[in-house]
Amino acid sequence: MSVRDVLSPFTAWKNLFRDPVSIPDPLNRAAAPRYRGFHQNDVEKCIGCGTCETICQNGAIDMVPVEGIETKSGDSGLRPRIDYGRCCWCALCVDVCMTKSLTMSNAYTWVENDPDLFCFTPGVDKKHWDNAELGYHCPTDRRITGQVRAHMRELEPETRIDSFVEIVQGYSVEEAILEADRCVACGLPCATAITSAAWNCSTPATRFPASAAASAPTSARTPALPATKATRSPSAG
Amino acid sequence: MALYTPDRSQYPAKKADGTLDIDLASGKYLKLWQGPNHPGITGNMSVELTVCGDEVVEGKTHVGYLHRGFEKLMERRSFIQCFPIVCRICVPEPDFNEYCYAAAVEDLSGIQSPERANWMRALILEMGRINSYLMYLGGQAGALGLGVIGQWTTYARDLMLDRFEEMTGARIYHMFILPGGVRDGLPDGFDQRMEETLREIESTMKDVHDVMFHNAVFKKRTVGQGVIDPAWLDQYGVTGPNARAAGVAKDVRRDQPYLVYRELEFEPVIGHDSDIYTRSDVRRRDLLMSVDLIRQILAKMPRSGPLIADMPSMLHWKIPRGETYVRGECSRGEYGYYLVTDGSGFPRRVNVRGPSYTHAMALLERMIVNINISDVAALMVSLHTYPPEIER
Amino acid sequence: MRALHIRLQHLFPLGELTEQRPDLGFVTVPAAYLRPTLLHLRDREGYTHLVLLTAVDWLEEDLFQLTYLLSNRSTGCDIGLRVKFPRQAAHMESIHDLWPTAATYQRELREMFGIDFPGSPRLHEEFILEGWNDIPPYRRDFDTLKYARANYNDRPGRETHDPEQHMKQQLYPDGA
Amino acid sequence: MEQELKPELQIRKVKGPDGVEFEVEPLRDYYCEALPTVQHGAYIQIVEDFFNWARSHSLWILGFGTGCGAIEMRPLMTPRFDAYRYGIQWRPTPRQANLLVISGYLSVKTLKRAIRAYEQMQSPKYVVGLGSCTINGGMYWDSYNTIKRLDDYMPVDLYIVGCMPRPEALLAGFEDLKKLIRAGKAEGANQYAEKFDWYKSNQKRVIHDWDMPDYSW
Repeated sequence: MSVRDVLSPFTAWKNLFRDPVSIPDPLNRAAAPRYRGFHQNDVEKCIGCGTCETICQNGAIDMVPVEGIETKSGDSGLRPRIDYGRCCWCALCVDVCMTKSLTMSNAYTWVENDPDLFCFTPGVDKKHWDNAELGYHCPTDRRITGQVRAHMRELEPETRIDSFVEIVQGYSVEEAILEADRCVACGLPCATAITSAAWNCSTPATRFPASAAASAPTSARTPALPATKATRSPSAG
Repeated sequence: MALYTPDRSQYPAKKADGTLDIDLASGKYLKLWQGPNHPGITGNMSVELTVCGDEVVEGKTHVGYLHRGFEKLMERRSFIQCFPIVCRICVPEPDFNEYCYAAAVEDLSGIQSPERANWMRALILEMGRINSYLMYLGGQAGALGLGVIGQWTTYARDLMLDRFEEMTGARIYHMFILPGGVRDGLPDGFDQRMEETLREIESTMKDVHDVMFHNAVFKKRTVGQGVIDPAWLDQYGVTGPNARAAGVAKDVRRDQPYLVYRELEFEPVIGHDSDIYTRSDVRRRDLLMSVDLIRQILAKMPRSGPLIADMPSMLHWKIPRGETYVRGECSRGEYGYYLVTDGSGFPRRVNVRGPSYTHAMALLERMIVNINISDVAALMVSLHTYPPEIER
Repeated sequence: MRALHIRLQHLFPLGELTEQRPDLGFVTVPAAYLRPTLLHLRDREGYTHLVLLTAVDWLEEDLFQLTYLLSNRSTGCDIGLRVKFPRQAAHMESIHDLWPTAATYQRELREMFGIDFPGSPRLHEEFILEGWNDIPPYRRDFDTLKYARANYNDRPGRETHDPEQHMKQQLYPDGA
Repeated sequence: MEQELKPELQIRKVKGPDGVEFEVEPLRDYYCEALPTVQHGAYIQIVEDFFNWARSHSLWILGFGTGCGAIEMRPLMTPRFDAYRYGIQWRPTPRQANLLVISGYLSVKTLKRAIRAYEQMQSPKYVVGLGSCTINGGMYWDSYNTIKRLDDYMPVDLYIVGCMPRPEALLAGFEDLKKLIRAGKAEGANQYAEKFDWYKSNQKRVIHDWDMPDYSW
């Protein structure tokens, strides 16, 4: 121990002459532009496919019918309702959103004394952060549900012109699995196309049993951990 | 080097089964609970002390106040659904969970994360390390009554959290390292703001060096106190700065380089006296090394290229049967994930190997014997343990 | 890793080596040979660091698997020893005298899987759980959701609709 | 399932310093058994309003980090966000605190300690639930070891949503709590006294190892 050890702690006093580091008005401080805050939903763009509900590991999302939105071909008429008593702001629902209608604003303050008020349907229940410019949006070049559409080979026009060979060459088994892998098993097309219901999202597994184990989707809505539906546990034995 | 020589004069005799013969009714011993709600405890945990006078004769760590059963919860979530919950395992430094989980999944599924993503990951991990060390320095000084250090380091940490926020979109739980890559690139002007933050942290560390490490009180209470015998390293699985302060250069970044650490220049920081002071000093120097590493990473990092590998659809992603162990060097030591898959879309078993697990249980119980009650807090903080990661 | 496996195979009846990475392998060891193998690895081969000790529940095969992961710092290699034994009255030899820290792992395994390690210190004290009254929670046959539903209340007011069913009902109410 | 009490909590005979033997029943002897009662406000409204105004400006938080959210308390205590300028400070012991912040999930083991801490606090006392986990289980909604709804076990005056809420959101929450207190609406402690049996039965339903007195103020 030296004289320095006794004296140097007093250098802390130099901070007396420093500008304060406190944020003058923390209550109105904006979050970063990418901040994952409260949800927004463009109800016009949303088709109610329920993929956000499927991927939510917290069972925070319910699909509920909304007044003024009709069920029509390509739109189930349901819209996601989010329970903020469950949400963890991981933004997987935003990443997985098929139409990119679900986004997150960078608003972050919501205080209530009634815990039942934290269930809301973004885009339908009006909130002060609706139409916020900043916030988290899924980058356009990243998808977590399958890659781009597998290209189906066709014959070149030069070959087509003098032959009767089938122009569209079809998929190989691997390509077909990749293509089937893009299905999110939302059930929307299957519900309207009643006649082809047998040819629905569960077909790849039955058509290609040999390679089905690799990555083909099993029947509809598999990985969901539904909050209120009958639940299945992978540990069921 | 000062070696641990226990003074057993006050120590109670051992019974036949190896436990201590402590007769509480005799009035010679007193049971004292430190925690879970106690200012001198590192988090929500407690230590049951048996004291004789003001000397501790036996200490038992009690954990479980933060147990959420992650390893069970992950067994019923698909691989992508596990990704948001793993970071909750360790609150002050969550990124290692994300990295180790992602790396374990990639290892078993044969996916290679792109080069740019690896640099981003290394950047995040080093930023998280700085956060964790800043938190530690405040706690270590606070445990000895130097409150001002905590005020400074928390401010510096908060600046780093701002950088995290603009990069990842969250302050504490970043949920940024997806299996296969990372979520996004750097925002515009990040380098410059990062450089300002690093400068601020360096100037804070200079003050901390003057006020904490050259403080007569701090030196008096920490030099020669709480020594880890190098022979205990293997017995108790001691890793990280606790081992490096004992003169053993255990550093996963050097021993088994992961991500981009092969391309970075650094030397593991070691100390030799293995007491509380040396451990604090090793962490302080390690923090400054991380500052340097961040500068290197930002200089060498590719600015374009893919951020995430080509992945199968996460909604029905299955991984073939296998098992693996992936480790990284977090601010407290070796952090690792042991992942077993069975060919389904869900992990069969995940085991998180956090360094706090061994440090706070077996090692602390061994070291706490024969020290003064007032030094318990300093000793516990000096092992740098985070309770949520012990019990998961 | 291969060379080590060959050296070990001369001494102990080991299973096949699963080489996950060049520096990480897993090998199955009969329960009776676990201790000599661990001792050999620790004292002769330099695998002095017990990284972790954990269990995997193979419910379908009615087996527990214990994984002892050892690390050799000088070569940077890890080897995992797998020991499988039946789930009924599961017990295993304690290794707390080889690595004192193993006692903590064994306490956790006792509580979370119900595997007994006779002789391990403080094995029967409560570790993480307090007042637990069900089967050990990390076993595969323990359903955490069912337990949570039975013991804790969810907030009411949640209901969801399956988009496919909802569409069918709305568009074809008569089941066309 | 009945759990046996720990040896130090069982009824036992002790020999005093004067040589007289007497019986000690730890769970009865050490604590006051008087149950909480509803505290009525001052008779004159303006006096009560003045009290409430004063109360709202001295929120003393118990520094008990029960879960993740506690990590955002540290920035609040330090100069950057500086909650002290809003009349908020942290105290190490429940006796000096009047605001219990449940920072996120509560495991059953912590719930037991949190109840002890809450009961030892002086009235009027307030509880703030922080983060999703206190509202409906949050991301631990299927965990076997965490409670899902905090309001089953203790009266909650305010919820701040987020996982975890930012320090700014916490400050906004505390400002809202002040408004509630000034309006005389933060009546959690009285609610606890009124529905004491209901709260106790809920608590005992999840805490199987109940080795504490029913009320320990």
